[in-house]
Amino acid sequence: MSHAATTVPGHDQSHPELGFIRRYVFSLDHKVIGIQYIVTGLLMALVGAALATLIRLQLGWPERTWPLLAQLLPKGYAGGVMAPEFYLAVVTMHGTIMVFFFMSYVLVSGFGNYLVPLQVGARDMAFPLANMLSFWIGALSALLMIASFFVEGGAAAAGWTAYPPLSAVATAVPGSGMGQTIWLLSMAFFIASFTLSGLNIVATVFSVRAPGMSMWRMPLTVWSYFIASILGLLAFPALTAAAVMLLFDRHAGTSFFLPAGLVVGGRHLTNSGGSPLLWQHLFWFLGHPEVYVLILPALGIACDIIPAFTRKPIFGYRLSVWCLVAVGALSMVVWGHHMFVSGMSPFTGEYFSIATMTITLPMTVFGVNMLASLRGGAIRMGVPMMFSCAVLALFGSGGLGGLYLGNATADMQLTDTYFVVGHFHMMIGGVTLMATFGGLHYWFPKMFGRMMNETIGKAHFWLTFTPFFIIFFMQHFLGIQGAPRRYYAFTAYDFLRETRIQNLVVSSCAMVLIASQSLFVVNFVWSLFRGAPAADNPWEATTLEWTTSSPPPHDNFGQAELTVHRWPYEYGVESGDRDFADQRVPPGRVPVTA
Amino acid sequence: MMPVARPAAWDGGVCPFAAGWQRVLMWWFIVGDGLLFGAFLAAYGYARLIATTWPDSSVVFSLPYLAAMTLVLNTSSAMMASGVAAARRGAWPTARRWLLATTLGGVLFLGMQADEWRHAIAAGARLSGNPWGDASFGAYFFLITGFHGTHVLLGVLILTIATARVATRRATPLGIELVGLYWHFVELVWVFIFTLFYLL
Amino acid sequence: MKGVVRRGVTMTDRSDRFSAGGESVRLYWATWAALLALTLVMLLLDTAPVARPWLVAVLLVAMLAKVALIAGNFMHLRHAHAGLVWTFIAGLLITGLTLYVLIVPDALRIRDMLVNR
Amino acid sequence: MSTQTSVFHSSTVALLFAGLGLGGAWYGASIVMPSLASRHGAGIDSMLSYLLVTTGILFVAGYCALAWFIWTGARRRRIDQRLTRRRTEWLVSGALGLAVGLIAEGGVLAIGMPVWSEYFDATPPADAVTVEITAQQFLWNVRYPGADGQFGRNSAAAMDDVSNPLGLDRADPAGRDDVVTQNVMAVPLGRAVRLRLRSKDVIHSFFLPNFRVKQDIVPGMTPEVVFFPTREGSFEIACSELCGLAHYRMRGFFDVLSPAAFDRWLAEQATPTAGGPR
Repeated sequence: MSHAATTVPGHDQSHPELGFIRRYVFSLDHKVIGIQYIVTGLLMALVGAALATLIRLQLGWPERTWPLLAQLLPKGYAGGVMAPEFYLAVVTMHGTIMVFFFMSYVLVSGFGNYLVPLQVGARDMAFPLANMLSFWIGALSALLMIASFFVEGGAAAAGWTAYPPLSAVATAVPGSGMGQTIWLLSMAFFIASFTLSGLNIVATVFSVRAPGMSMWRMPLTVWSYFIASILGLLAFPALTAAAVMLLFDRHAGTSFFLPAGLVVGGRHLTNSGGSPLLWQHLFWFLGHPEVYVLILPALGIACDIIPAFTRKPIFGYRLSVWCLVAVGALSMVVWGHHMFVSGMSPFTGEYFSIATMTITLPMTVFGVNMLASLRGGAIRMGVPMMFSCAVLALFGSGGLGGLYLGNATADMQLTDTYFVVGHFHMMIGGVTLMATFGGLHYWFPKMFGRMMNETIGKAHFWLTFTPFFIIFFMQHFLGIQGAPRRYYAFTAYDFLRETRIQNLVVSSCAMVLIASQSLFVVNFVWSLFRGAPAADNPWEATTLEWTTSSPPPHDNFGQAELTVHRWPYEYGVESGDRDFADQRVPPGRVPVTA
Repeated sequence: MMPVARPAAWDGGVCPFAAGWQRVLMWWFIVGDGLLFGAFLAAYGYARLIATTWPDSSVVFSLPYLAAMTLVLNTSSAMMASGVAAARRGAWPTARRWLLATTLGGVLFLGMQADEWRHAIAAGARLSGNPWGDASFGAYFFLITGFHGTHVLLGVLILTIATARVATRRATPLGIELVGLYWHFVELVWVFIFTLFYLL
Repeated sequence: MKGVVRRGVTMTDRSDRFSAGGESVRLYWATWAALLALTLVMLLLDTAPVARPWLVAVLLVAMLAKVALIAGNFMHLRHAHAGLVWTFIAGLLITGLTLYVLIVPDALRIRDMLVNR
Repeated sequence: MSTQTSVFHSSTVALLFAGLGLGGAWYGASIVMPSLASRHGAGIDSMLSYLLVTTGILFVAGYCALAWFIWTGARRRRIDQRLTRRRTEWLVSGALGLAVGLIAEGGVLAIGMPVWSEYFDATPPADAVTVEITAQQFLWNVRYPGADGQFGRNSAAAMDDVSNPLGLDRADPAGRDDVVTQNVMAVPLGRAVRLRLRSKDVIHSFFLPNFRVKQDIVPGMTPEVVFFPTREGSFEIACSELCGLAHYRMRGFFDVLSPAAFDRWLAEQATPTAGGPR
């Protein structure tokens, strides 16, 4: 039987003469969909970064007026001064866009789509049509989210956590009108899109692996996507349920999240019987696993990059996989640590504190394995490796910060302060951002057949990682000084007067960080057209995607038979003039070590 | 459309849950969708614990009527199982009859649920309040049964399509089995709603 | 295919293993009867003068029995690989129960606050 | 081969990580918390000190190890084959994982939980000063029960932002001597403070940085907080849960006075318009 007939259903690669639209717009090819996700996510990141600029301008220079911004954004900057409601909308949308529409799109859906089929040796995802739907529903949800800036009252302003009653009562804050409704609808689309893509990844890992690709021969990247997808599938339904209930509260007169006796802005509400605490539980039941959905793929990507640049097998592969599994399981039962001072039962507070600390064990083991993978290696400090080291560094410092917040006693002082902001930016901001840049530099040759520029890449690393670290490391200590988050200005309080200089430093570093991203944009676009042509395996790596051409053909591996013979980290072996053996090298030529 | 048989060479050689990926996927969907109901029911339990008084739903709603609704759904589910067995045997005419009966059962259930809603609304129940006590009672009643009813409606549509495909000989045993899994899942959810909302 | 079969888990689909003959149809209708009986028992108990804790316990056990009957017989989970059974039990039942159990203390605390206001 | 990079370049990256690790620790050690003014706060501070010291050591050690591995790795042509055996893997990472796990879990159990229990399970002493705080967008309504020690009845239905923000029932004799202020509260030194917290509209969070007191006020809930001030002074109240436009300046004042000064202050508040806002 010819291989032309062995394709995934609904995906006919025997017709390469597909038109432009079928090929690049409504494509069923997982590689195109992955790149579409990545590009969409990067564009959303620009929006998120622009919003971050506005936030930092306000916090760094609270007394300045901005005539230019007043012309650009007449509503938000009437008279050149940022309006508090605009600030809240900006903070809310910055969080939402960065978490769901940048990190989730680029790192989980984007790289996940691109890498999982290639790395398990499949021709495509298990459900190409669902995959395409997933992207277009996702794109719709991103557009909808952006559109909410332009409705009456502006975008949602209740924070990315959308705590009711602020998000449930239209009069509580300007963005709680149409903006909040669109936010909820957009999230519903996002969840639909993510569920389709998650089911697809699970199915692909289950069903279309190449012969010989046993579970214990999958790269850590695939493992991390697999576990992250399962987590997403288990956790998202709670947010879907909560979003439906919040929509009912807002538009159908129910009181799922509204207790009796509310008087908002002098108006007496007739609701009774609900509790805002219920929303917090349902939200964080998703929210906490969601951060692992983002961070596990970042760690997986770093774990695949590091061996290629140390020329040494990853340290503790099986142990790391078990750590991912353990972290995934534990992440489902610790969500209450976001709510220690919410008035929750002190008894469950103790439980959540102890359970959260338990995550330390697998996460430390995983981190130590990553660190030990560097030890004794022959390191080539290419750009992907630089960013992977940054992943490791931020993962370490962010993880140590987690010890403060998971601990109920310390959290009493630190929750809702800048310590939290610093912590989660290190983790789901930094670890993921560094992995995104590392991954883009690493797989760019595979995606587009050209290398990215090393020199610009190195400059970009220095101007990204250094300010990033300074900003969010300092924010931890702003939190220790008691600075609450989501403040429009720190000018109203005496005890925050000392933070003035720190905010100035943070804002200045933020400007450097954001400005330096233009280096990346230039590098990306320039390399796309002018970059040096890439070899099939420029990094001398072992996983399956490097055994095909750059960029891979429509069916990924051409007509060739594909059989996997070994684990994905066969480095440091004698193989002719090479020091590695890719997963397709038969055991006769190079002994199989794992 | 169920895919045609593919050479095992591209199937990874191993099949983790020994169930074929379509079945595994269906189960994952069931788990995810089931958790949606799980969240609604957990929220309902939460609201009920907060409330100092809660109406006794077995007094508000007629228990014999509820028993009849359960019987209809239950019978429909058993007929679906029989239809799947017939499809597996290749006895397509039998399968078609069972599927048709299943669909009718679903329609009957929907009609009964609509009637129950009509009665509740006539008695003054609204999303924002109800004559029997705590406002959450009515809200959760409409939310949970409405969501379940939507699933039944979706199931009826899927069953109709499946029946038509059986009639035109385009169905596969696996396809019918997946439809069956969904339909049994709808009954499974009803078991939870029946116990946790109507009886407890 | 050599060298890729691990722990006896191969491409054979276990759910094909059970017979699809008349016997299984009899099983389905026996299941139907059992479900019906359980439903009636639950309804009768609900109207009978049973102490509330006992009522709750018995109803929950009966509910789980019905779930087991449907998932096991109608949905063929009885014949499935342990992994699939655990997908169902851990993924749906335990996850759902975890959500509920961990929010219960808060609900009780809120009620205490309302009562002692 | 595009992956060949210079030793110099790798060394600068190593130095960057070492520099950030050491510089971070130096910066962190220079930061002080708001000065402490409560009894249970000492426990929270010791929890934080414990964490700052242990994680500080781990942080510096981790960054230096990272820098060292990069520094030496960049100078190596062939990898060190001894470091790829499975036995060592489980031992090294397992032991370090356990150690950090013990630091974390041990800290919670040994230092954290006693403070947590002291704070949440505290039965208020009989002589505690009871104060009711009702948060609304964007101010703190403060109510003292007055001489009879009883709060008068109030209801949400009677709340009116202009004339009666707390919805007080003027007919209730227990409420005649209630003292109501806005954004300003005082307590006497030497007695425990028992705060009853309520919210009229959205979630607020009552935050006293110096007292290590932070409690969200979720509408529909009436959490209580008991703590013991340890020194006189004037302190600030902040809202630490996003509550709307003026969240950032929902500022209040919390004064710890000598018992005599407190009695004088309370009497002053009571005289002008008893039962009404200042």
